[in-house]
Amino acid sequence: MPAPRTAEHFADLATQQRAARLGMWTFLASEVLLFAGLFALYGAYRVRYRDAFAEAVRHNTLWFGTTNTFVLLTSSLTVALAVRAIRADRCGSALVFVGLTIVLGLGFLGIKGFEYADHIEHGLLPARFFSSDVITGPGAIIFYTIYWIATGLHGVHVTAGLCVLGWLATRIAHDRVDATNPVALELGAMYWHLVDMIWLFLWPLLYLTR
Amino acid sequence: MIEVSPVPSFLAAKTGPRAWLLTRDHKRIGLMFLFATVAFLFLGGAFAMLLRTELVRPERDLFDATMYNRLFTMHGVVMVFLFMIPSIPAGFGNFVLPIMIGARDVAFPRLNLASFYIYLIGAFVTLGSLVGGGVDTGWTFYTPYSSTSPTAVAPTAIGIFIIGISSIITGINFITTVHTMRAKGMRWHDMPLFVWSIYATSIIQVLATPVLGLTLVLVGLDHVLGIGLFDPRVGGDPVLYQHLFWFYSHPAVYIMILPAMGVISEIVCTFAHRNPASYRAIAYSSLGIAFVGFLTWGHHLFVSGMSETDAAIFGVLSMFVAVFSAIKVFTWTGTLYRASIRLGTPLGYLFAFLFLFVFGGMTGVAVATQSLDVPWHDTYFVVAHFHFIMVGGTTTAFLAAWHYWFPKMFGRMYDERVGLLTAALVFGGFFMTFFPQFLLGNAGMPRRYYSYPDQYQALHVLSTGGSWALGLAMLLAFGQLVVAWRKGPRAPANPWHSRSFEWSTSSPPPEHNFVGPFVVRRGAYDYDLTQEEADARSTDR
Amino acid sequence: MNEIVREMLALPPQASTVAAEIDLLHFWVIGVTMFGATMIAALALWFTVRYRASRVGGKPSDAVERVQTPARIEIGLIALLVLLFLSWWVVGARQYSRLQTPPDDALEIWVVAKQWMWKFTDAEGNESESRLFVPVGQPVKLVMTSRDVIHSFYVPDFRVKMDVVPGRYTTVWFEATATGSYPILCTEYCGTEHSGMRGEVVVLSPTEYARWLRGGKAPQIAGIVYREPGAAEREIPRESIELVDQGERIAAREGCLRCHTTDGSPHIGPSFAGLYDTLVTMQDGSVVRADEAYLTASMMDPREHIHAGFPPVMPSYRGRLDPGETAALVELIRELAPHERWDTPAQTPSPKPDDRYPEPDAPGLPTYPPTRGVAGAIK
Amino acid sequence: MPTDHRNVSLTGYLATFAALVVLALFSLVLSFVGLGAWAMPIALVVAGIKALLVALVFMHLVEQPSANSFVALSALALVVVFIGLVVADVDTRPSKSVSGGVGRDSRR
Repeated sequence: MPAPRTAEHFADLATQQRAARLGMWTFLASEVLLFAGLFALYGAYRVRYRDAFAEAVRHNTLWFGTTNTFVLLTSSLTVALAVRAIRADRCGSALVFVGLTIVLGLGFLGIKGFEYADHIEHGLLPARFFSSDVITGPGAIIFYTIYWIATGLHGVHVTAGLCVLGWLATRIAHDRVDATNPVALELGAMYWHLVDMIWLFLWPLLYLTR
Repeated sequence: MIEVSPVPSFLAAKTGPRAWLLTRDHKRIGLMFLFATVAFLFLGGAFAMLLRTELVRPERDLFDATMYNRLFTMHGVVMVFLFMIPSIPAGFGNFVLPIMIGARDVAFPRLNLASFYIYLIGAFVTLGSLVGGGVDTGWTFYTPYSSTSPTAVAPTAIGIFIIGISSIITGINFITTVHTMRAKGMRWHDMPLFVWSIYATSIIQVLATPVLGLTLVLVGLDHVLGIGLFDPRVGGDPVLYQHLFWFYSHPAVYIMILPAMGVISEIVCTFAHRNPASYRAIAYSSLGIAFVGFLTWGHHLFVSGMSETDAAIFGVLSMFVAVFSAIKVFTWTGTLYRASIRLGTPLGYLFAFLFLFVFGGMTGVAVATQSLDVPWHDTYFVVAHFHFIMVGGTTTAFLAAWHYWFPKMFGRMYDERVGLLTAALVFGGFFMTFFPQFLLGNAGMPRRYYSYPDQYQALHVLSTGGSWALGLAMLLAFGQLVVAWRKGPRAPANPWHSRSFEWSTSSPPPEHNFVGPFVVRRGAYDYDLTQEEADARSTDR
Repeated sequence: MNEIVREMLALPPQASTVAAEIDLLHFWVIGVTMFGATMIAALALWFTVRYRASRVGGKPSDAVERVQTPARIEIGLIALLVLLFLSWWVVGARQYSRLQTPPDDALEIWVVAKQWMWKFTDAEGNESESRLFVPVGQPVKLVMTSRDVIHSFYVPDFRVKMDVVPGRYTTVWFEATATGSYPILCTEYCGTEHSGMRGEVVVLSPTEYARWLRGGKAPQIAGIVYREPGAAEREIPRESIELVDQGERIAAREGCLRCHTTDGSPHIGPSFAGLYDTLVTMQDGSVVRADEAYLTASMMDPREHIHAGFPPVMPSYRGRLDPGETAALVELIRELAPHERWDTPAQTPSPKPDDRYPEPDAPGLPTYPPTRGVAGAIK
Repeated sequence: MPTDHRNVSLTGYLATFAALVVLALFSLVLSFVGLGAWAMPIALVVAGIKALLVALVFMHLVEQPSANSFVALSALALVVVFIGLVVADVDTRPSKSVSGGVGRDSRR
């Protein structure tokens, strides 16, 4: 198990890991701002089309969203336990927890797929493709445009998170990531927690505020 | 006395294309960024000269409206995204910042090289849209025109999105470097002021660029798939696009000016040979600009149909951000008091910067005054204002930085007399180009006009003449540096007798900046120590 | 004094009630700006001369005593500046709110901005294009909307400006103080002929205005002559032929619109507008009438007859378009020929003022150049 | 040699997870109770608490140097400012500057 290489330009290993975590937090700040634009648009259009938005939220698939919330919360727990395991040098259980997180993530995407199919069937599509007969008017169209763009962007981030976790799983398997060098898994876990936190805000806005 | 450094310079250490293309040395990456941004400066400048030449007569001179619209759009895109934003932070910031804080390299060297290549890819994708006929929506891509324009909007949007990623990576790199890699003994108030301004710029780069990314994604989606969030036909509101766009683009103008302020702080302290009038004032006003700069974007929407109360809120916030710039100007001028000033080309550019930036900045506050913005908005007055800041401020500081750090980067000295002459020519050419545009703006000449009412022609001819002079002066300024690089005399480690830390290593510096671990027991502007004492307190042996 | 300074700053004459006030604030703010910039530069130059190294003496390597500007001077200067800027904001905000709230007795005129022209309709339904006739000395409120992209109504002499946003109404008001003709300029970039989208406000004395209202010939007023707005403007008649509608969608889907525009401006390929049934010169100099046969043939093997002056880059659509789709495309191009449209009635009447703030739905949502075939897609 | 910071105990993680699930259920129940104008602020506050829990415990923000918290806080502050000022603009516009809707019978 090779000792972690202190990059020659850092004073010591602790500084290098502190730098990695600060760099990751800065990157997560930029991801949060990426979604801030969509939240601002949601807020602005919610104020414009007050009741049309509430009507459109009532027609959204509440139970798909709710199950997805619990799926992501559980995956947050499992990835946190993975980090705890790697720090205690139990690489085997860490691998199991990371695997569990990946399965839950894929589950999230699966449920999302069914949800999208349901929306397509009801014609709740973005902008000019919107063709539902149940609810009409600009408020509904704008809501479902925001819904598709926000959940689509979030889905892209879930997929990216899964790729990172998959790569980390291989690194753990090959003993490249272990107790002496847990930072890589910590950063992957932080990214996954961010994806979960964004969904924690998307869920009330898109499903609960009826 | 020019002491020969025991370790070979970073240029001599490794040679050949691999040493440049696969380098992880922040100095080489900095130089590559500088060469790329200077190339794009001249490309954007060429577009500008074509535009000005077209405007000599009210009707058609060289080409028709569609060509003109594509040209002014590409002038905006190339200058803003390919030159202004990366030039000082990614160019001089990459080269000088690690040396200034006594580090051997930036926090994530591999990421730093990736940032350069992502920047190049973004540049080629953006310029690639020129092949497909370019884009004619203006660099602001306002919907609904950007969603219905038949030109290549989507490729340009993707290209700028990629350049934005490079900007975020540079920002993350510098924030982490300043926090974790300062030399032993260097507290935050011992760091040079240039490091503070690059740190503040990185905060803006990291927190503002993602919103531009989202805006460009929405423009791309709207143009390609017709899924528009700002499309009035489905109930969208185009003014909200402007909110999203200017939430990035106003902090972006502070990304452009803050590094220039950092360069000016360094030059004024070195050439005045004394400590800054108030170190904390300059350092904290950089952070002030970074954070308050995020609150003022609404003054771009005063006449776009926003609500009156919101306009009032943005009006008062815009006034406060101007105060931080004023603090810096007073402190620079105060630093010249009771100093021992030596003349030099960087000081020549500093005077040009002082006058033009103050004039440009104050007209900014004038344009932010709500009732004055109504007649001025989208006229040549605004064009003159932001060119006074971008060309008069940032490009002048960019040239000043080239001359100030030229001996440190290449180990050669340029000719002072020629340098001062080109500085005067750049100032003269600039003033003749853009001062008439203030008057054009007052007279009501709108922006982005291919043909204009006849009464504006005199001022346009004057401005075009000035633009040729400015173009020539720019060529002379960089030409003179190339000549000095080839044939200039060798430069000592500290030609300007500065106490700042980047001068306590050889010129050009060795590959890891210092021979041994760099230890500091003083501030960056301790001119109350003799040079020997200062060197004793900041050594790498 | 006011006139001299106004001339020096190249400001247009003050022809509206608010103009004089705004110019006063203008002189004050620009005066402080010029004074501040020159003072800072002068102070810096004087310090440089007074404290130049040769006069102060000493070698660069020896120590210089530390000089710290007392905090009270810094804070004093900053407080002065904050008060100065806030005073500008207070005056500016008050004038801005006056500009935003039209008086109640204002004469209401409806403005429709469209790619590259202005159309005015007043309460009695008198319509005029590009020339807005208003009485002097009476406040006039313009209620504006756009039919396509964002434009901006700007009259330099009145110091008023307001963007014209599609899908909603924005208002601007002014009260002219002198008769005459004042140019209207579009200041928000709106496409190819943005610089041609100009008009003029003709301010008439009350008697002249009354005569104009009665439909008398508009009196010729001395003043700046404006240029006719530019390119051919086209509109698809209301009850679009189903085939044309389909043709549009196919054109968008097949990527024809990447190279051929529908608004007359040449692009990579010739524009569809104004092409049908016209004589077209080929690269080899021969002249061909652009009828159905030519159009269909050039879709199937474009390299046969290349339109003079255009690059031979068009891909062949043989096998990708079935006859029905080709017919639809030809129908679209035929529909875009200019001769048919002039006689069709204005597609949607200008917004009639049925109540104070009619829903923009009433006049029909501002439509788009049909290149996007949007409404068709929305069932 | 495990890195310097002490480990959050297993019960710490499970307790946090339990709190998150309870809060999620709470906001679900709240959505069925018609809160009217207060629905949105309360929903956002509950979501904020959940996000704070995830950040402090799961992402170990508690034990990391203050620079990381400063970065997180400044991002959050900017999001709030951005949403606040944009919503303020749309909310305080004169009521009748309504944006046109497409309506069923949109004409071209």
